[in-house]
Amino acid sequence: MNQIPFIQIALIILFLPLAGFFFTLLFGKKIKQMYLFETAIITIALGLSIYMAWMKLAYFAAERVVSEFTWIDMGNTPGFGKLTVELGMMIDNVTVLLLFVVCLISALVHYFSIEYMKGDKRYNRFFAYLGIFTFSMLGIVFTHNMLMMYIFWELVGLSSYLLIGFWYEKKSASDAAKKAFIVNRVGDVGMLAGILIMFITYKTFTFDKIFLAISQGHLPFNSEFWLTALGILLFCGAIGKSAQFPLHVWLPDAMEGPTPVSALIHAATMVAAGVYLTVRIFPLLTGDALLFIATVGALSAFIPATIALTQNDIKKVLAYSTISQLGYMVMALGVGAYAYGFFHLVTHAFFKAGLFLGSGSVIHAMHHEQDIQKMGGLKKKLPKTYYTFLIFSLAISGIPLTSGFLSKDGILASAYAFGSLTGYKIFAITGFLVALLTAFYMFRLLILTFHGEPKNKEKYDHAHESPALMTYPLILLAILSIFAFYTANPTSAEKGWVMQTWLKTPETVVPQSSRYSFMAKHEEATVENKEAQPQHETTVVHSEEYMEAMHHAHYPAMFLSLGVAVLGILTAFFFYFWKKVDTDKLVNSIKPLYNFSLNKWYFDELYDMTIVNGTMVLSRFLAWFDNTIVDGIVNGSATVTRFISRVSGLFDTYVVDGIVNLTATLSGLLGIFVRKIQTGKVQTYLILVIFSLVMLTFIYLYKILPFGLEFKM
Amino acid sequence: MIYNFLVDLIGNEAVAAFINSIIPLLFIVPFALFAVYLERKVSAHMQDRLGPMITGWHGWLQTIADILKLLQKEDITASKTDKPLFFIAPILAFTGSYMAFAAIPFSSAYIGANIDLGLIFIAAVSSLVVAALLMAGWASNNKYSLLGAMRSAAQIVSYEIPTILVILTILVVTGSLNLYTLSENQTNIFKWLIFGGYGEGWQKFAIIPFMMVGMVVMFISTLAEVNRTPFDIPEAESELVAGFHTEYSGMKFAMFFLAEYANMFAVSVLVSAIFLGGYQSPFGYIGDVIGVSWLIPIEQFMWFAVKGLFFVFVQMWLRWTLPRLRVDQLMEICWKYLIPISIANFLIVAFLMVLL
Amino acid sequence: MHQITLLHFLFVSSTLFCLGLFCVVARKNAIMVLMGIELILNSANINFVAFSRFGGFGYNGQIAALFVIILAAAESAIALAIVLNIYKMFNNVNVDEIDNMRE
Amino acid sequence: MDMYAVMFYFFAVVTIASAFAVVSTKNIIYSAFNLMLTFFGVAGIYVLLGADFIAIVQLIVYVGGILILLIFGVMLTNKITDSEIKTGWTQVLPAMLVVAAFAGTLLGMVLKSNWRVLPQLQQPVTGLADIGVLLVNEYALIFELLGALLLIALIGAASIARK
Repeated sequence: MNQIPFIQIALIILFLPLAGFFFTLLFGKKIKQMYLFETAIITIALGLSIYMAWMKLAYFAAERVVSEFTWIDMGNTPGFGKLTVELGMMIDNVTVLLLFVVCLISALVHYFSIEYMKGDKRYNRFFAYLGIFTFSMLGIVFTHNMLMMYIFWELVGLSSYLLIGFWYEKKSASDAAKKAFIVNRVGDVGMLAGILIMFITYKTFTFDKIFLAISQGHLPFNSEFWLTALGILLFCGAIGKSAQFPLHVWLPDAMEGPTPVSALIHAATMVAAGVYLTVRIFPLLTGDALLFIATVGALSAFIPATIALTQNDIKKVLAYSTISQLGYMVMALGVGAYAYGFFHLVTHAFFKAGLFLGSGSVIHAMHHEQDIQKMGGLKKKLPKTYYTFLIFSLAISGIPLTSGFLSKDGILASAYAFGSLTGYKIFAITGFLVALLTAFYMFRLLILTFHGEPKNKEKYDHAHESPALMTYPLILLAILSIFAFYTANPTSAEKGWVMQTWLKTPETVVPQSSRYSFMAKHEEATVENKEAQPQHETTVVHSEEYMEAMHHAHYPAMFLSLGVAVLGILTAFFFYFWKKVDTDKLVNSIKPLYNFSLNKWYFDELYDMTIVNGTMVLSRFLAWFDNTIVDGIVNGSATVTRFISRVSGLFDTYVVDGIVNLTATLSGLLGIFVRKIQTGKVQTYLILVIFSLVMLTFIYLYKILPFGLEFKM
Repeated sequence: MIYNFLVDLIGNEAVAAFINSIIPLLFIVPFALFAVYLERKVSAHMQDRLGPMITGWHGWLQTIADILKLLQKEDITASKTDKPLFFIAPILAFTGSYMAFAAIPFSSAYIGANIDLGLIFIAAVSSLVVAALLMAGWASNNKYSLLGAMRSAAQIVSYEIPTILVILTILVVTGSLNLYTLSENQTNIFKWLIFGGYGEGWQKFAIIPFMMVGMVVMFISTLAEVNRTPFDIPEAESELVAGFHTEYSGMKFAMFFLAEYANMFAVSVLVSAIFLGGYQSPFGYIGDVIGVSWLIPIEQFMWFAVKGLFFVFVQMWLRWTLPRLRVDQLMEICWKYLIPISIANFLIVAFLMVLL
Repeated sequence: MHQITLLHFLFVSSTLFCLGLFCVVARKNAIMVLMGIELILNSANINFVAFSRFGGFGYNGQIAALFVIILAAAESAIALAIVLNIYKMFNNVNVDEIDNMRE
Repeated sequence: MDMYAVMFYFFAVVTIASAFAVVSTKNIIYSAFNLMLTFFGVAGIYVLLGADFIAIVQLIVYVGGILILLIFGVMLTNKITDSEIKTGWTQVLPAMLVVAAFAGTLLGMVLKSNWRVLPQLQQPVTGLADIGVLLVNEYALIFELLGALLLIALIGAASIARK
């Protein structure tokens, strides 16, 4: 394990983008070509990450590398105990997979942006921001403790704020940036509370130590309820960052940022942070917490999918589909399908980044037109974009031979199995429903954009295929969306190398009573063993019955998901390609439902009404309270005070002032003498200083003091 | 050592030391006479003329005649000068120049005072000259003299920095500041410091280019310290009449004159003693070959004089070749070129000494 | 009387110190004040070196003296710059006439 | 009286006499040149104390640097030609009294103190290498700080004088 310096390489990868950020920001104004420097740096990081991922996955797949040091050592702190804060890095399979994804997509986005952002007045600064974003994301990826996770978490928030509001002259962009920032804060409050509970309970931030403590039965406030609460609170951060159900409203608005940013942040990496966090804390989640997570995931998968049906902005559709897919991942984690959840994160990152970059290519070709109703027929003009877009759409719909099929099918099968084991069938039903909707709206988007007659003749005539720097990333991502990268069997990922060797569900550490029933039960011996080797990744975590259920679920789930995907695609063709049904008429017949979806379930309005208005009402009430009651008390006391002060004023004038004036007169008389010494000449003062020095020396030497004082040493 | 010989001869250390300290003077005075003659001849030949030809064969008696004239001249002191300082200044100037000879080995048999800190001793006593020049300039009560003196002081103080930096470089290489040790060790041409010194191994070869840079820097800055062209702004005739010695005449002027030539020779032999082996012969000694050991110190003295005179000649050569610099250019050369170069040189040499 | 002891050096340095002090306190010209300070520093240095030699402190006293010399150089550079500024402002450098701080 | 004592008395007399001249002359330029003599005397005393290096540094820094600076200062702050640079005293009487008291105290302390003196003094040697080793080991921090201080003083002096 030691022959390859993983940690050193990791540190280099981590700090390269930061260096890129600083240099690009510093010299960006003077040197116009600074963006090439930043791009080169990302390319180097990508190369190193590929090397590291290959070494780790191919040769050391079963091991973990951890490096840590004590950052703050306060020793024994009263009322707390030993207070030390460790920082460190951890490299395991999950880390290197996500590392590879982040670096690759970041690099591709850099290349893409070179063309896409050309001519922008803050061209270099854009690249600098991409650099700091990559840095903070990599920090999240490498961390082995909750503190660093939180630091980089906020850094990610900051850089996404900078990037979403990159065109801050546009009011909508700066508003969207603020919205994203504030909504994220809401989630982070929960996360911070979770971290604090964690720290006061376990006196450490490090995951491994916490897991070890929990497995030994050390619970927060000695109650399983608080363990569940801890999991849910930590998950709140993920809700914010991954745009899960109640806090998903920021992500569609964040589409105001430049399209490459949407691809990087809002498809592949930043939103992945939430899922990644859930993956990291997975062992400490209790059954109830997992159920909560699954519910949130299912809601976030379903609601945006229905909204996406009616949206007309190409990027908004993709944004809602992102939320929906993230809901899938979270739901997968919630139903205990750890590996499939993370696997979907990886595959989704590739095809969703591809979709966003493809939409960027379309927008670029159409001169910043984003309304799909005004497009059409672009297939001829943008062949490369079209075919890659088609592959991505097939992948996201879950058609066999694509990566999306593998992961999605896995998730659906897990949900199915979960339903059959526990009775919560609602997750499986939601999953299939969302798969149907996904296939429908993705092909609606594809058909409206690329097929049919051009709606806007003028823009259509000017459209042209994007330059190579923009299309090659698309082609690369399309290749990565093929099943062959993940498994040799196109129907199931179960036996592929990703699932078989790379992704192992970690053993849950929570007490028996609060686990899912199908999570494997361990004897005490295993716990002892774990204590001896806390860094060892365990292999078997699911019970036999779960394995069996998964096996039974495999074929039904596969055919069902294929069926709903094909159904969705056919419906889309039926509606928009062959135009068998007049969509306008259909819309009119279900007007309320349509409006409900078009207006995004009125979430923004709801939040406006409840939270924003509530805040306003509360503040108005507080203002009233302030004006009448607090001020009343103050005024009343003022009146009383005025009376007292009049009395004391009389006392002051005659008694106190008399004494003061006497003192002043005496001081004045004294001052007449002392003033003689204050000549303003340095030398006079110096003479006095020497004189005092001589006096002091005499006192010291002969031990004599005036006024009968005694000399003590 | 002549000193030991004198102690044996006289039997009194104090008297021996006094005589010992007089010896360089016996060399400097004739040298000054010869140098004046040389300067005239060199300048004349560089300007394609003959120079003094009448007094003696090819005018060789000209300088002696000049000296006689200087001695006979009335010693004018202007009425508003500051008499005591006016009188002390030339003596101080000559003292400063002459003190430098104390640490310079003339041959293996003679060195005024074999002090360990010889090199920085020379740097230290040359600051005396600055005080003397300021004194002369101020005491003359003449605007031109004072300006010349102040310029000169600024110049000498500035150019002392690169000199000391080069001296530090030498200290790093040889580990000694004793000029006698330094000369004694550079026994043949390959052990001269400019060819890497008397060390061993790769170090010796690696430092050769830096030693050459050091020598050039040192020569230039010492040239500036003795106010020779192209650095003779303090006495620029076209601007300041004759600088600090405008008001001087007769014997006092001769004193300044002597000090200047002594200084010229001192810096020349300093450079040669550091970098070119001092009194050592580049090849070997006839005394060794024929087995006459008392011949060796005399031969060494010859080499010493030859090397010194060579540098004096180079100084004259430069004087009649290069134009005078402006004040700002002068300071620029020192602060923007010589000091950075010598610092870099020092650091590189130090690194080489540590690394190789 | 034939042996020069520590006290001899201390007398020299004390005398120098007192002369310097008088110069600082009683001379009008600011530059004279600076000269007085240099005298004081020199006397302190003599003490350092003398104690180092007679008290057997090795080279530590000499190093202290070295530091004092360096400090003196920095101090006089700054002080002279200030004196030049004072000259520009008041057109003289007599410390007894510069008493703007009086008010 | 051996040679050492003679040298000591010579340097002591030079030092004190010239220092007295510094304090008592009216002409600042004379004071400055007398100060040079004082510095030489002190350097001689250093040599007698076996501190050759300090003596030479004294010459380089004081005579070559500080003194020149002082003379420049005099020349730049007075009208120099055709007028005598004279300066007087102020508050001589109190100053004399105080300094006399101080001198008395100092004398008392010097005589009263029980100085620790080594019975056998080592032979004075140059020890430049030892000083260097001490400077970069035990006194490394002070050494570096002084370097920084000199740089700051250089910049500060330049910027103050320039205004």
